Amino acid sequence: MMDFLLAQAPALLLALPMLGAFLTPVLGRYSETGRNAWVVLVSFLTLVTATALAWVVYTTGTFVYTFGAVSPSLGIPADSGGIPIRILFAVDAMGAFMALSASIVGFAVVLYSLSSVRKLSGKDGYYALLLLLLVGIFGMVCTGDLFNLFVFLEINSLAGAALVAYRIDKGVAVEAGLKYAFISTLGGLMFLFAVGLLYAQYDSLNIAYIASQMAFTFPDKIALVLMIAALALKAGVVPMHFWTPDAYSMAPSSITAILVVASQAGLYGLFRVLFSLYGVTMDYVTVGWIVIILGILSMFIGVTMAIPQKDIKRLMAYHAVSQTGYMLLGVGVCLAVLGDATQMAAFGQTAMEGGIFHIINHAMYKGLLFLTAGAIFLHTGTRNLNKMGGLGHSMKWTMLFFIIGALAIAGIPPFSGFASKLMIYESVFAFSPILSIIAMVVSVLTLASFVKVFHAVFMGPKQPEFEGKGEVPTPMLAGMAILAILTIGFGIFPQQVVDILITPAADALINQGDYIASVLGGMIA
Amino acid sequence: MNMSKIVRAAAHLLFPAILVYGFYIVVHGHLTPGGGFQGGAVIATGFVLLYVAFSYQRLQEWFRLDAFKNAEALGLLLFIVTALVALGLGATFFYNWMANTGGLFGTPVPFGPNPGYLNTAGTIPIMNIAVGVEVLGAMSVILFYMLRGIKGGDE
Amino acid sequence: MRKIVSVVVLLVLAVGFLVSGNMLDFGNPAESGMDAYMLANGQVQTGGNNIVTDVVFDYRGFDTLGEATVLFTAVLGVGLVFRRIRNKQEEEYEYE
Amino acid sequence: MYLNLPFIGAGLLMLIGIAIILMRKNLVKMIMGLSIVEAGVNLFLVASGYVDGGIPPIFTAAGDTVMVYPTVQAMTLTNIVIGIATTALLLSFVIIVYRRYGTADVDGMRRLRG
Repeated sequence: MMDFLLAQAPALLLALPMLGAFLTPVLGRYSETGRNAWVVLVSFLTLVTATALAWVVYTTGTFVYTFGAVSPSLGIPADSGGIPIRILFAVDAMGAFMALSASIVGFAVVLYSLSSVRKLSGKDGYYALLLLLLVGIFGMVCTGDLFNLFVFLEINSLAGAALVAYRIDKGVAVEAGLKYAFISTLGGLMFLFAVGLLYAQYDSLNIAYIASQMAFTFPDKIALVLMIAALALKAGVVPMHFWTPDAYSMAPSSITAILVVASQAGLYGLFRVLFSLYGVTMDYVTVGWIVIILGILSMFIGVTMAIPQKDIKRLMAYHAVSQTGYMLLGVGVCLAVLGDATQMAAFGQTAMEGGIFHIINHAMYKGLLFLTAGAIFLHTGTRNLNKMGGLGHSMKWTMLFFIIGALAIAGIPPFSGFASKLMIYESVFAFSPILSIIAMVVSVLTLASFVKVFHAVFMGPKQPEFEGKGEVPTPMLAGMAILAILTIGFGIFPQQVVDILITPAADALINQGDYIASVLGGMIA
Repeated sequence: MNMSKIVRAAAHLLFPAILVYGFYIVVHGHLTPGGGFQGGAVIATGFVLLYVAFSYQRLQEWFRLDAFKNAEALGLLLFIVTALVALGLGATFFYNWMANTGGLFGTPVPFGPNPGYLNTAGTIPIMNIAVGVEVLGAMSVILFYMLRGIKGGDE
Repeated sequence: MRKIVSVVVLLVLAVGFLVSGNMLDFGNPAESGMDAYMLANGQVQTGGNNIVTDVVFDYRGFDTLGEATVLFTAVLGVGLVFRRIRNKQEEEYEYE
Repeated sequence: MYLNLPFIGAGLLMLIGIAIILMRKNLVKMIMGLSIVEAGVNLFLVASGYVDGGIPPIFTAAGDTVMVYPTVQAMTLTNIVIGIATTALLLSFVIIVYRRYGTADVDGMRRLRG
């Protein structure tokens, strides 16, 4: 049984949540608790499969899984002359790393929403769409096929939009869902046009094969620009970040936590296109600088828009945009020096590792912050900072989790945010000092705005109208506890986490040759 | 406003024809142009025809919404189970474990033009039927929900 | 102001789409062997005469499962948006 | 002998669709624009797989001649179904927004600050 799970891990990683999502509405019609138990079971099994997949990938290198072949590794049929025919998953260290973080946050969100959604209607649809959102993220993260990436991008957008529009009674959430679905679909269509351009030139949809044949003609440049635009839009990078504040603030808080991971899957898609599909064949210096500029813009505009916000979740949404800027900065610096071995060894590698480490850190502490915001919303019924106060007396645990999240996002030493930000500061400083200084200023502004939020929400006298309700129920605390423990754990042992998880992931992205060799079985045409 | 007698009689006559034509497209998906999605969409137009010819209330009397939801869930489950069976047999997800095995839908097909025999193409006809039922259910559920949304139904 | 931005965006996209579209050669697409392999072996391996259905359900069957999931997501979304809220208790929270 | 007209046509369709999205204020018209962009992408996909003088790749009672590429048609089929799904979801949102705000105009419902 165990080796069956390990041999078929990528297929099970997708099939389990899909099967769970298809059965949830059917079970929901008969018994409420049966459906809840089913969803928790499915999300736990997905977590187990994701860890098994990560274990296999980290021990034996890239896992190539072909759908429909007689045996998983038969990516290239013998008589096809070195051309991948079927869809194949090329799960390397980076993909497994993202799948692992997505499944952890997914499991925490399922536990959290057991009680945060209990009194609301339409729970069948809610849980099925949550599982489908997970399917979208896993698909985008593991696939080695461009059209497959588009299909899972669509599942991601539709499931996310439907969940953002969950609270239909006020109409504002539906408008946010409409804006999110509209922009994501337009981005998806542009991505598909780029895939069409690449298909017309190379007659293949496999990332590794196209990368081995890439001649970077003019249509390829257009395809690159369109892909960067579509995937940056999905990740909420500044010029196209209009949907992020609305979608994150109007969605139920448990959904916002998983939406952060969904937009990071978009960011992962961007890195996969930049490093594995194009890599050194494009002039990586200019593209690297474009990514750096996008990162700086995201950082700066995200924080400056966050300071004046009154709504706690909209403030955190803008911080999510600014934190995405950090990841882009780290990876952009590495991209800018991709071909230059000496600079890469000096700071490119650490910049990349800092950027990737920041992805999982951000998923953890931003998810934690949104879950605490949800707990506060459940307790007070409002998200307006001016109407809250003195919650510290009655919500001890939520206050503790909020402190952990706020200090982590501001990059205070004992927490995970500091570890990845330090790596980014060091390497970016060696690249060009001004960028690093901007990054530090933004980090200080982040701390300032979160101190303001902490003061507005938890300090001050006990408010009379929040008298009755005590602490939030235990499943919500369990969800938050999972993320808090990981945030602290990654903060205390950063070096071990970097060596085990992050360095192989960074290597997997950086050397494109290994990726192509592992998929095409060394037969580079 | 409701349609005249002629339109309703025509609808009564046309609906079975649409059903037969739709299932023809679904079942012959691997032989002639068409397949699960196209056939399912054709059958869904049959329900739209009934809605146009008769009123929304009459449509609700004839078909329960749950029936379409069950059809959709059944189609999807048949589709993913057919693919998962390949995992059980030791091959990979979506392996065509029924092709060229001589059993149901298993007759091997030589290369080149042939008049097209129904009993071929392994799991493809099963998946065609599964997707046909799923698309039929999905389109009708969307139709029912949007009609309920527009008409304010019994909110 | 909004008009100028949209005209500029349209012009940039026009150059991108039309010039890159025109550089491709309609009628003889690239020849990497993937499609030729499917045309040659589609019937023998999968047994179906209609190669497009072979591709849709066997060679790239996983895409079709993803796509059926997209349709299922849309149905769930529509069902969620048009559900009837039974208990009024959900209503009394406040959006600033 | 077609001088790349299908690709030019697909590009123009996409431009018209995006122009409608940028210029129009009414939500339903914007969703129509999105469908036009989707039609343009579909035309581009199908056209990119065409082989001169090729027939549809179906061997039932077919001659032994050149055949068109099948993969692209599978992609177009998938994109059409995804188009149905997104359009259905977007229109459902517009119905709810129209019922709550009484208008389907983008400016009329600027309650969500940018």
